[in-house]
Amino acid sequence: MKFQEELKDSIRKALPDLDVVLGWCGSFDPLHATPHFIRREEDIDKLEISPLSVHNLATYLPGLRGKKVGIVVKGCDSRSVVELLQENLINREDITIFGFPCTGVVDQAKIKKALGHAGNVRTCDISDSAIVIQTEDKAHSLTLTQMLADKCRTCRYPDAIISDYFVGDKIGEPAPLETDYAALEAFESLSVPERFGYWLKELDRCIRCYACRSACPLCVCRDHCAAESRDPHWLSQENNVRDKVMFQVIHAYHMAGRCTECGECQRACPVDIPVLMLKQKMNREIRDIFQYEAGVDPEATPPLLSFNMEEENITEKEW
Amino acid sequence: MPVLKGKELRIVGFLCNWCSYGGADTAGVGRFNQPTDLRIIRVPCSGRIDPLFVVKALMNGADGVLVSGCHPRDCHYAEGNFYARRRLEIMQRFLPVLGYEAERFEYTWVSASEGQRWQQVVASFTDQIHKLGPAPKIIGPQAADTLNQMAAAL
Amino acid sequence: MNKPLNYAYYPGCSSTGTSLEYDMSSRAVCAALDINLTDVPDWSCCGSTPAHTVDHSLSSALSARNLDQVASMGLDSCVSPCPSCLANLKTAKHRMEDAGFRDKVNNLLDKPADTRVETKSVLQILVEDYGIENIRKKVVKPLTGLVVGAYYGCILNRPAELMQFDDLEHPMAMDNIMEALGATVVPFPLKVECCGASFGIPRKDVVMRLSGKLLDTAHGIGAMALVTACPLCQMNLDMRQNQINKANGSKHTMPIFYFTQLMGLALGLPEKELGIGKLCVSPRNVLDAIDANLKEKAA
Amino acid sequence: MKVININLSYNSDFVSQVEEESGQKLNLCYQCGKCTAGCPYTAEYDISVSQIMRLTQTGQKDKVLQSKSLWLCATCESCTARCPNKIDVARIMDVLRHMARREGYTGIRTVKTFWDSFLNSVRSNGRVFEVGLLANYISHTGRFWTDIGLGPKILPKGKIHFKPVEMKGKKEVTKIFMRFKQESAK
Amino acid sequence: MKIGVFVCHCGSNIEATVDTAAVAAASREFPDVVFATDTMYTCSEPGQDEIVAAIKEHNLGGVVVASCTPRMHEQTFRRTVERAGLNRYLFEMANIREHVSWIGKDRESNTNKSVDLVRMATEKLMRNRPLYSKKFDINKRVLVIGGGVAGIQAALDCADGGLEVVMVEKAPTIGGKMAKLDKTFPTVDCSSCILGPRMVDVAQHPNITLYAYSEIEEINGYVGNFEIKVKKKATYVDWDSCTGCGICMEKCPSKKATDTFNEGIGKTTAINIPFPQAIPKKAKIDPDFCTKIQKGKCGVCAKLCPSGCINYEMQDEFVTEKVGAIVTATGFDLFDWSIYGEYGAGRYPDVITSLQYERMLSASGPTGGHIKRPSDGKEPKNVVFIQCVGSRDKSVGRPYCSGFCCMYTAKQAILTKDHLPDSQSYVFYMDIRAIGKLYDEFTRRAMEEYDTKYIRGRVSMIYPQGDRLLVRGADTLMGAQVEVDADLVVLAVGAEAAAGAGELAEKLRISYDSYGFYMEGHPKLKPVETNTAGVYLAGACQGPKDIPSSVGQGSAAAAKVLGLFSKDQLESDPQVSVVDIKRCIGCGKCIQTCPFGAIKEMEFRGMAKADVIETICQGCGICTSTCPQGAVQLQHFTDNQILSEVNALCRF
Repeated sequence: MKFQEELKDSIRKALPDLDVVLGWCGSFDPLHATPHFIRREEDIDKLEISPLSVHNLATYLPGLRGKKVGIVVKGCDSRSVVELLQENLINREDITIFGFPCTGVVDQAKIKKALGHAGNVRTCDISDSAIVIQTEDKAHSLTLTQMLADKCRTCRYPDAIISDYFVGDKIGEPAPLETDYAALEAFESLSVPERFGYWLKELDRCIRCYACRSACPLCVCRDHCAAESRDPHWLSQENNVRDKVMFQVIHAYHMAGRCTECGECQRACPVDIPVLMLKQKMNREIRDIFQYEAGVDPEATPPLLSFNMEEENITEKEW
Repeated sequence: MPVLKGKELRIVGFLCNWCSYGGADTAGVGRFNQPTDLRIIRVPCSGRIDPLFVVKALMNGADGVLVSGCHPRDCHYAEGNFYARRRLEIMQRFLPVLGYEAERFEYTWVSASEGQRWQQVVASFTDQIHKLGPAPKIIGPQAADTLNQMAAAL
Repeated sequence: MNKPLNYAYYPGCSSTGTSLEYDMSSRAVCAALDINLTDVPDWSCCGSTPAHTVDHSLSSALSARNLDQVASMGLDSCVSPCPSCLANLKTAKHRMEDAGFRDKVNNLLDKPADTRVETKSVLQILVEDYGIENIRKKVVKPLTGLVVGAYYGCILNRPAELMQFDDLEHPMAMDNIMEALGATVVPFPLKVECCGASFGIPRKDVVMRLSGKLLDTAHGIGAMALVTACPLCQMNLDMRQNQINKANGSKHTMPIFYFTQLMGLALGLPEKELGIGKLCVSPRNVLDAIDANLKEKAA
Repeated sequence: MKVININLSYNSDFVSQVEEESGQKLNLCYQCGKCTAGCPYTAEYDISVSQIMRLTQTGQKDKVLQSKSLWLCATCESCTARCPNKIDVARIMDVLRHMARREGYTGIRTVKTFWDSFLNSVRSNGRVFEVGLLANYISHTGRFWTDIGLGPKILPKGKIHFKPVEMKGKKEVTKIFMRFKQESAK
Repeated sequence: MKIGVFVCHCGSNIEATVDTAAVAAASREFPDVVFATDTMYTCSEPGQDEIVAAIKEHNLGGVVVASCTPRMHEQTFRRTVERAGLNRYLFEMANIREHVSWIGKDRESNTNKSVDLVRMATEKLMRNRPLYSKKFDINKRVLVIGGGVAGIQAALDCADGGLEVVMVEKAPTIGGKMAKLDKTFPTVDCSSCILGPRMVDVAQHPNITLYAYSEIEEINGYVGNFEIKVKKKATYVDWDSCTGCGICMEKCPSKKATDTFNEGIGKTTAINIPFPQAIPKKAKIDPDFCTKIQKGKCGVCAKLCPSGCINYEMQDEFVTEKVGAIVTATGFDLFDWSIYGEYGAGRYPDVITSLQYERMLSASGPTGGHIKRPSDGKEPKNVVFIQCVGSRDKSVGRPYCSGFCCMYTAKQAILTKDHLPDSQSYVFYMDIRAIGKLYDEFTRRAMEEYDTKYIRGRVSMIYPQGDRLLVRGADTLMGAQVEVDADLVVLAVGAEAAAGAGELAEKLRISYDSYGFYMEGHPKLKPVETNTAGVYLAGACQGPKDIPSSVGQGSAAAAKVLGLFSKDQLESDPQVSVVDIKRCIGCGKCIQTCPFGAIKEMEFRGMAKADVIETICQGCGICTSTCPQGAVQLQHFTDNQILSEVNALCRF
């Protein structure tokens, strides 16, 4: 990336005052990146920014509370930071934010699907428009836009909303490739039994690993998650689909008005359950009723923590 | 005891102590006849009602859930029903994505003096649920029906 | 006026006969104010009182046929000068919102009727859509010195839920128009009392008593004339005024105008277009007095 | 005066039929008399409108349906407009009149004949043909002199036509009446 | 927990449509239930003794009573289990009367439903924990809102009982509606002779602080410790120095001000004292009519005032009072009858309200006690009274009976005859409601001795005919339409809730019915209490009332306050929220949503945590449903308790 060196310089400048800076670096193969904790000057060189920088590093912030932390953020990641600030879950003065203009990150599931069972990845070259992957048997050229994560195809915030250092030129407000919630709307047009059955079928394969929860930057209950608590005792520990669905509903409702749709829950799911859709549904309703979007204004009050005496967009049932 | 087969469906009500529970009492004192499906859980305030209770009830086999609190501005705790209104509205709009009709859940306001209104609310909500029929069940005796219905739909 | 006012026009049966002058003056006034009235092409009788005394579905069927005609004109609102027609058309629309009743009525018709059209009275559109202040601006010959009472009759705004027009007990629409035309309006206490309606033929005695009382009261408050908005009221008070005098031993010579006639005069339209000559009780003295007042004022 | 046995004379079918056809609840009436107080036709009635309400409430079918009052109500709706219990009294009067008609009560012959003549005129012409209506009325009542005195007064005004106005769809209107007759015969 | 279940027959109230023995039998199958029985009257002494005996015999840890609504007898049974040594919160009720037996007749469904409700109660009970109240200090002062006869009675009784009283009255003088009356029924004695001395007592009582021409701006706190913000509206006269001499009023050149005290009969001066016996007897300027305030010219009153107390720049002022209890005595207002177009809607000057007539009858009123037609000042001959104007009329949204109109109309008819022996009074009525000691005798006297013509029927229309009014009504007993030529028509206008009753209720956090009248705690057993502890009702704010009832309720409210203050400390309700410090992550969402400011942030081992202040927490549970962590739980209504109820009802 053009601004990668500039970013490294900024980090180098700030690092002396920080305990750690969160970024990304290469991983087990050329097709993957992994979170990178920069503690010393020499760690800086390993920093890599690319469409493989998929992780939302804001997830680590609440756990690092009390430390001086730098964090490199994509536009979407920055909304999680905003939300954490708004909810008093991190302290602004402890956080140094490095922003850059993000042109989208890949969806590894899409790539995996495109490659088929291709064996190990030897090289991976990413240009502005294509990803060329050399596997053991052949080279695959994939169109970048087709490999982008869904959230990038509808992205309206490519630049970090909040930052102390911003490198590169801001993109501003782009024209999204797709309208948001198209998939949700398609799902909503299904019949009631189809919708009900869908979740039973999808969540039937849930292994209750809670990766969705651990990846979520706003899941802050940590050791006291409703999923494993007996007081309150919302869920049993049994392997039944009812409690699996219920957990997803709890997650979605606890995210209502807070979720920034970073998609980490779904990305983290080892069995590819489309759990983001439930949060999107919440968000769309919140947007329709309250014209509210989470993670854009650190000073805003989330709609479920406030009220109006007269609610403009709520029509109560007449009996 | 299970619901009376063919006669009743399972309807759960969450009522605030000060207004709606009193309204239901007033309806009783006035001998305003009502369908027998509804079972009332008393809570201090509609603001105490976590919308997840509604989902929990449905997932555990309820066919309908009714929440009732004090009229806006008349909350015994000043603001509880204002919070409740936002949270319950969100949940009502959310339910369809799970595969429950939004009409399986309603929230409303009934004051302690409105016995007749309570009768009206119970009668029409019960009717509404009977029109929808039993909610899909995940586990239990009706789960087989649900699975058959799903198989037919998919 | 910003946007042109366009309405379908339903004249009603009496417009071709006993209330010819109401029809004439309504058309003339609307034309003068650039309000476009397009006749409902092949209108038929709304059923009036007799139909609803027989059966509500019959009554609504007769009205619905006309509403359907309006709908096929591509207009969404219709005006009628006659309150009885108005009440029937509106009632039919309202009752046919009930699916069961609607089926019953459609059963009587050649084809199911589209009854979504709104109907208003000529009076209502002049007051609400055109506006009193706009009328005031158009006055060229003020009715100075005319002391007039406004008589609305019983069904112009009843029932309130359906008609949605003016005060139920003390309507002011015509009072306000007359005031805008420069007349002196005396508050008529029996504005919404019944005149005897269609009992003129079968039970004349009733009309003599009820309309007689209206004339007595109008005379008592010093009105030179009454102004009306209903063909039946006007007919009972005007055409039968002699019969009333004979029956009650009174000596009224009170002109009974349609409000559109007086509007026309104030707008400077010729008497002939307004059917002034078709009134049974001659308004000559009253009109001459207005002219004299005008001259005096000019001098 | 006849003693009325309240339970034996109570015709519950009548009460429920009136309630169904009018959409009004008779028990709402608490006999304040405001309808009678405002009714312009009270002077002509044999039974005042509030008493019609009371008799209907108590299921006194024959007494109600044979009342002349039903035929003298002009539907001016004073009663409906002012009822403190929001009862549409005029509609009840209408419904009672329908029932009286169906049960063959003539009520006041001149009134019924006039209304029938009016509707006959509409049936055959699509609109009311005033002269035809009058002729029809006179032929049924023999009241030749009814409004003869008005002739000289209005003839010259051009308000009287001796031929009905022709309208295209008059057959449609006639068919409405025919279908209504068939429906009522069912 | 060993649980005992008691299923009450309530005589036949429950037993008639619920098989209570079957409910008890079914209950025995529930987990933890070791004893279940059905009893005739569980709340009776033998019924309660049976509970106590069972607790001891079966060593019960908790009790479920299936009977009436907990709003009726929860307190009763809590005391019962306490007598047997259990904590009062180890008790649950299943409401099988109001919510079951009284609303359905199907015995099978009702029995089945009752079993469900008992199951729910036992499941919750298993999760109940003993709770203990805390004691807190109280402020033994009382606020009386409204200085009508009910408020005066409550204030004087409290003050005589040794309490400090703060009275807030929104009008410039106390006295309320009663001060406007000429005479009272059924004794026909002079209203001001009865009320006047009581008003003076209020002014002179060392324990009473009076804020007249003041309103309640804000109420904070809770029983024992309310904090009241009072708005003293600007009077433009320094009341500390005003002596009520009245010179200002004599000389004020602006004589067209609305005379509120006299109900608009006549006009008054811009600076005025409402009436000679006003308490406080102080002048006040109506700024809408004062030439000095409106146009900057005049200033006559300031020049003439011997004590120099005029201040045209005066602003509203706010004072704060701390009290422990509140008596609400805000009274009623007259229905705005102008909705009745058929009565002229105010067009006809000789159609007046009963209260206007009262001012006309009063010797200290604007006509000096002479009955005169407002239109021409002539003495009327025929006076027509119309009852139930804005009462018992669904079409104007007032279906209720105002209660006292029949009586005052009879009184006014009698007084009319006394004032004008040649006059004739007519009363249009629907029913005569004279239920009180000597009341019916009184209305009979109006007819028998004073020859008042009572006509049974409503009036449909009033319209002018010549210089008289034609009243057209019905005499339903005759079955006829009737007309009366009237010189004066007096409308017996009904009572409605006082203007602003709803807003005040919101501040007091009490409920009101759909007409704005305040709801009593229980229609039979708690007629002066409200559902908010420490707030009591007196007089017509609770529903239309005549003078004796208002006075009675004023005394009753005072008795309640004196009872409340008979202890030095009150016990707090332990059904409050508690924070589980392990779960709390210090996000502060509960602090943000608590309507009472009962949750504060505190520091625990360097981390922010929420902390509930027990005496301020009112137990609404908004925090519990706000906290995603489930870290703050409302005691007695915890997530687990409610979930157990859900699980008991919805068994897949």
